[in-house]
Amino acid sequence: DMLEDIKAAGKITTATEMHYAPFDMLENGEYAGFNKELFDEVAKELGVTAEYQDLPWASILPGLEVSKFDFVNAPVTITPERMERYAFTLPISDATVALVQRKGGDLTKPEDIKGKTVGIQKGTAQEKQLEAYSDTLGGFTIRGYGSPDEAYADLAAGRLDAVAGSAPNLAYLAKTRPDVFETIQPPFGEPKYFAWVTRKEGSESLIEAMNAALIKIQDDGRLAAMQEKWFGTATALPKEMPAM
Amino acid sequence: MENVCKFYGEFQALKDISLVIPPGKVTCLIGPSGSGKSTLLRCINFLEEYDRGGIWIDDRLIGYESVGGRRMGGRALREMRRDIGMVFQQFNLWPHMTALQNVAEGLERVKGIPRARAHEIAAEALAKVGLGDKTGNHPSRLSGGQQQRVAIARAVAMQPRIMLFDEPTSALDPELVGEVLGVMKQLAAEGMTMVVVTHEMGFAAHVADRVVFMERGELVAQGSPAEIFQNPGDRRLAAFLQGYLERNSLEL
Amino acid sequence: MENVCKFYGEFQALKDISLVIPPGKVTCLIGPSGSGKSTLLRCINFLEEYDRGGIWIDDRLIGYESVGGRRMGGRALREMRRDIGMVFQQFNLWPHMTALQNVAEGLERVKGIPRARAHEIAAEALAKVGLGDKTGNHPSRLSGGQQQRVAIARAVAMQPRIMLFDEPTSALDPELVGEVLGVMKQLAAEGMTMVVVTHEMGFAAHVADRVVFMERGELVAQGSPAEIFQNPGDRRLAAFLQGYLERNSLEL
Amino acid sequence: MFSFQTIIDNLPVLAASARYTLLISGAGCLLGLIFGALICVAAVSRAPAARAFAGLYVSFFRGVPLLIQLLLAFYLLPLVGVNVPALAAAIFTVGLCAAAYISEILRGALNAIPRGQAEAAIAVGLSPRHIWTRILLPQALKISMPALVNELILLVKASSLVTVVGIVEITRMSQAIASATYRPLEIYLTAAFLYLAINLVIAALGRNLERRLAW
Amino acid sequence: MELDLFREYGPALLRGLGVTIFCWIVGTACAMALGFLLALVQRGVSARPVQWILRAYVEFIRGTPFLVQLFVLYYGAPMLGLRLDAMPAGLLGLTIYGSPYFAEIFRAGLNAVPLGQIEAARAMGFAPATILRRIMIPVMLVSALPALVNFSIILTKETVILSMITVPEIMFETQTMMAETFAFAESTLVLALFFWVFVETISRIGRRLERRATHYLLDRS
Ligand SMILES: Nc1ncnc2c1ncn2[C@@H]1O[C@H](COP(=O)(O)OP(=O)(O)OP(=O)(O)O)[C@@H](O)[C@H]1O
Ligand SMILES: Nc1ncnc2c1ncn2[C@@H]1O[C@H](COP(=O)(O)OP(=O)(O)OP(=O)(O)O)[C@@H](O)[C@H]1O
Ligand SMILES: [Mg+2]
Ligand SMILES: [Mg+2]
Repeated sequence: DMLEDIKAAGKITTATEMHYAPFDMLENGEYAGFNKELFDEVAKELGVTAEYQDLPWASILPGLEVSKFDFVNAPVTITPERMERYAFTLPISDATVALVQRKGGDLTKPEDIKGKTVGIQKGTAQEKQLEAYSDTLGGFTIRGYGSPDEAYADLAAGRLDAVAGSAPNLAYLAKTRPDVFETIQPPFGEPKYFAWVTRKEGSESLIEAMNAALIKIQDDGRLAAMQEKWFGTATALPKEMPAM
Repeated sequence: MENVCKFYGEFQALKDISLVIPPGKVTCLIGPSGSGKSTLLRCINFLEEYDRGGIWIDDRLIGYESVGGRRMGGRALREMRRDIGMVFQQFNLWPHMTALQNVAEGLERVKGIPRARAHEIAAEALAKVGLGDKTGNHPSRLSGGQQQRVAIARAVAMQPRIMLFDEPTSALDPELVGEVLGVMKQLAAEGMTMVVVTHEMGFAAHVADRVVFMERGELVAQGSPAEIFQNPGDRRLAAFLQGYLERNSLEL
Repeated sequence: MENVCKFYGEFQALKDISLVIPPGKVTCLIGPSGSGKSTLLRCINFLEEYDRGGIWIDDRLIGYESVGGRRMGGRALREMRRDIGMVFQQFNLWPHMTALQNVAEGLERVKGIPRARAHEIAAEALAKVGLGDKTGNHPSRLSGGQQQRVAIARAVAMQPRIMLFDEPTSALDPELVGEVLGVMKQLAAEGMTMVVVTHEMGFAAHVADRVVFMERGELVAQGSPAEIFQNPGDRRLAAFLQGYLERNSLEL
Repeated sequence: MFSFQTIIDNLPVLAASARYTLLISGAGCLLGLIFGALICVAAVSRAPAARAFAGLYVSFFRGVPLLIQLLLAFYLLPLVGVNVPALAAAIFTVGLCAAAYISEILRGALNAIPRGQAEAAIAVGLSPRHIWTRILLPQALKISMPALVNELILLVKASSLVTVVGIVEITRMSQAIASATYRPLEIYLTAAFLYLAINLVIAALGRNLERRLAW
Repeated sequence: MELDLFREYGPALLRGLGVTIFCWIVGTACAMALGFLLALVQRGVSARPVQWILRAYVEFIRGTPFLVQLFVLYYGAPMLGLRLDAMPAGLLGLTIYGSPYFAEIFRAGLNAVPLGQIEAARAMGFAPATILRRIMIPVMLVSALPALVNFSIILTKETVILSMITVPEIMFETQTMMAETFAFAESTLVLALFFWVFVETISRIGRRLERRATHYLLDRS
C-alpha cells in the first residue's frame, strides 16, 4: 500500500515538468510555483516531506509506471480517458479554456476568433474544448504545438491571432509580459479542472488521505491565499470528483 | 627554350636553362635526384609556372602572353596543352574509369569527339600499345606496366606534337620496364617528338637522339648518346655515370 | 627447408621448394616478377602459412607443431619470430613514432627491456647504420634511403638469428640505393645470416655467398655467384640475365 | 523588445547547468572512444561471432534514436530488475551510442592504414594487443581526427536529450527559464552561445591535437 | 498494447512518417548541395576574408544546437521581418544546419583526391568544371561516402526537432497520440521501430552505393 510505504519512508517523491508557469517553474534555478506550495502543504498534512524532480512530459508517465517516483504533481486536466489509466486526486485548480492575444489586438470577446487562427498545446483537454467551440462558433483555424511556450512565441511572432489555454496559465502570462500579451475575458466552454495523478494499484488510501488534506487546506483559507498570490484571484474548487 | 629560371621561394630549381628540342627526335634528360629534371618538364606544359625566360613550341610562347608578360587565359592554356602529351611516373590513371574510358575521356571532353568515335580511337590506341584485350579493365586490375601503357595511349590518342615522359618506368618492377620501354621505342621510331626524364641509361643510350645531363638546376652537358656516354668530358657527368655502372655490373 | 608448397586458392605459388640457408652467409633470391620470391620469404617468418612441407631454423619447425600438424599458438609464434628479422620493400616504418621509437618499440614490448636501456640500444643500432644524428626524426622527415636504414636497424636491434630482406632497395630512387646496400654489405661482413630478395644484380654478384634463381614457383638454379652469373647453365636463367644486361648496358 | 537584462539575470543559472552538459558529454566521449575502439577491433576481427556482434551493436545504437535509448535504459531496465541512477544511465547510454558512430569512423580510418604497418609489427613479434594499441589505433585516431571532432561536437549537443532521465543541463534549463520569463529568444540565444563556446574549445583542441599528431 | 490505438491514430502516424521522410530527403539533399558549394568555395577561393567568413559560418552553425537555430529562424526572424511558414522554415533550417558538416566531409574528400590525377587531366587540357565533374567527384566519393551516410543518418534524427515548429512529422504525431491517450509504451515503440527501419534502409543503400563507387578498387590487395 502506497500510503504506508510513504509514511514509512517519511517522504513522498514526485515528478513534474518544471516549465508550466505559474504552476511549476524555476526561479533562479529553484523550483517554485503554485503547485509546489500546495503540494508542500499536502505533504505536511500527511506528515512527510516532498521531493521534487524535473522530468520532460515524455518521461513522466513511464517513470510513474516503473515506480521511479510516487506521484505526478504536474497539473493534469481530468478527462474520462485518463481516469481509466490513472488515479486522480481532487481538483487542485481551475483549467477552463481561455484566450490570450497580442497586446492591442482587435479581439474583444471570445466569439471574435471566428475565422482567425488560434494556437493550442496539442493533445490537451483544452484542445478538445477548443475544437468543440469552433464547431459551435462556425469555424476557425486551430494549430497544435508541442508546448504552450512555442504557441506564445508564435503569437508574438504574428503567425497566430490568439492562443488558447487554461485560464490560470494565461492570466500569469499576461501578468508577466503585459507589454506583449493580454487576455480576452471571459473563459468559455465547460468547466475543467487540473489534478495530480498516480498509479492505480495500491493508491486508494493515499488518494483518500490527499483528498482529505486538500479539503482541509481549502477550508482553512490557505488555498485562497495561494491562489491570490499566483493567479491574482481566488476561486472555490469542487470538494468531490466533478462529473465528466 | 631560353634562359628559363624557376624559383621555389628562395630556392632556385632551374638556373638559366637554354635548350632546343629537335622535332621528331628523342631527347633524354638525365641527372641525379633533385637536379630539376621534373621541374623542367613540368614547365614545358606549364604545370609549374616558370619565373624568367621563355619556352616556345613552334614559335608559340607557352603560358605567358609575352616574355615576362601576363599569364595566358585558361582557354588559351588548355588549347596549348592539347599539343603536349604527358606521361607521369605514377601513371595517374583515373581509377574509376576503365582503360578505354581513360583514353576516350580526353577525346570526348577536350576535343569534343562523339562518344562512339572516341571509343573507336581509344580502342585503336590501346591496341597499338598491346592492350587490345584489356580495354574493359579498371586500372586496379592492370599490372604497373600495363597501367603505364594505358597512360601512354591516353596521351598519344590526343595526337600531341610533343610527348613528355617523367621517369615513366621508375615506379615499375624491373620486369615490367621492358613493356613500357618497348612502346616508347616504337613511338620514337614513328618520329614522335619526345622528351624523356629517365634513370634507364640503357634506354637513353640506345634510343635517344640527344642526351641532356642536369645537376643542381643547371644544364651541365648535352650531346649525342655517344658523346655523353663514351666520352663524358665533364667531371660531374663522369662521376654520375661511374656510380651507375658500379651498381649494375655483374663482374666479380 | 623441405618440399615447401604454398597455394593461393587453386594457384600454386611455391612448388616443392627445398633449400638450405647456410648460417652466417648471404643468400640472394633472384627471378622474374611473380616467381614466388616474396612468398617464400614470407613463409619463412610465417606471415604466409605454407601448406605442405616444413621450414626449420636450427631444428625448430616454423609455424606448426609438427609437419602437417596444428598451427603454433600465438605466443610460440611470436617467440619464434623474435629470431627472424624482416625488412620490407615499403620500409613499413610506423609513421607516428620517431626513428628511435621505431627501433626501441620491439625491444620494450617484445623483449621487455626497460625503456631507458631500450633507447640506448636503439640509439646504438641507429648509429651503426649511420643515422646517429637522426634519432629524433619521424619517418616523414627522412629520405627513402634513411627510412630503409631505420627499418634495418629496427630488425637488427632485436638480434635475430636470420635477417630477411624483400627487395629492400626497389622502392628507392637510384641515388639512395647505395646507402642501403652499404649497410647490408656491412651486416654481411659481420657474419649475419641473410636472405635477400633483390633485383640489384650488382649486389647479388658482389655480396652473396649463394644465389638462388626462381621461376614460376620453382627453384630453377642455385649456386655461387660465379656459377650463376658467369656460367648460367639453365636456359631460363640465361634468358633472364640476358634481358637484365641489355636494359642496363651503355654500349651503343 | 529584446531584453539584455533577461540574459544577464539568467546567465549564472544557465552557466551552472552547463556542468552537466560538460560532465555527460565529457564522460560519454571517453566511454565512446574506449568502446568505439573495442567495437572497431571486433568489427574487423577474424572471428565471425565478434563481427556479428559489432554489426548488431552498430545497427542498434545507430538505428534507434538516442532519446529512445535513454528511455529504454531508464524505464525498461527497472522492469527487468536493474535500477540505474539517472546520471549513470545517461552517461552510459550517451557513451555507448557515441561508440557506434566512433567505431565506424575508426573502421574507415583503418582502411587507410597500409597493410604493411601491421605486418611489420607482426614480424617484430608484437602481440595483438600491442599491435592495436601501439601501432594501429594511434594512426587511426590521427587520420580520423576531423571526423571525430565532428562527432564530439554532435555529442555535446546530443547530451541535451538526457533531460528525459531528469537531468537539467543547458537545454532543459533554458526551456525552463524561457517558460518562466516568456522570453525564449533571449534565453535560447544565450544557450546557443554556451554551446558554441564549448564546441569552439573542442574544435580548437582537435586542431591542436591534429597539428601535434602531424608526423 | 492496444491495437485500437492504431486504428484511431494510424492514419495520422502514417502521414507523419511521410512528412518525416519528405523532410529528410529534401533537407539532406539541399544541405549536401550547400555543403558541397561551401567546400568548393573554400578550396577555390583563397582570399583571406572569404576563408574567414566560411570558417566562421562552419564553426558557428556546427557549434550551436539545431533546436536553437530552428527556434531563432522560426520565432525570432519575424522580429526582423522574415516570416516563413513551418515547412519552408523547417527545410531551410535543416539545410543550414547540415551544410557545415557536409562541407567538412566534402573538403576532406576533395583533399584526398590524388593531385596527380588532377594534374593528368590538367595536362591534357581539361576545363576545370570537367575535371571536377568527371574526375574529382567520382574519386572523392570513395573516401567520403561512409561519412556522408553517417551524417545523413544523424540528420534523420534531427528531423524530429521540426515538431517544435509544428511541422506534422512523426514525432509531432506520436506526441499527439501520447498526450491524448497517455499511451507511452506504444508511442515509443512506434518511434523506435520506424527509425530503426528507416536508418537500416539508409545504411543498406549507403553500403550498396559504397560498393558501387568502389567496385573498381575491391579485388586487389
Ligand atoms: N613544390 C616544391 N617546393 C619547393 N621545392 C621544390 C618543389 N618541387 C621540387 N622542389 C625542389 O626542386 C629541386 C628539383 O626538383 P625536381 O623534382 O625537378 O628534381 P628531379 O631532378 O626531378 O629529381 P628526381 O630524379 O628525384 O625526380 C629539388 O631540390 C626539390 O627539392
Ligand atoms: N594474396 C595472394 N592471393 C593470390 N595470389 C597471390 C597472392 N600473393 C601473391 N600471389 C601470386 O603468387 C605469385 C608469387 O607472388 P610473389 O609476390 O611471391 O612474387 P615475387 O617473386 O615476389 O614477385 P615480385 O618480384 O613482383 O615481387 C604471383 O603470381 C602472385 O600473383
Ligand atoms: Mg623527378
Ligand atoms: Mg615480391
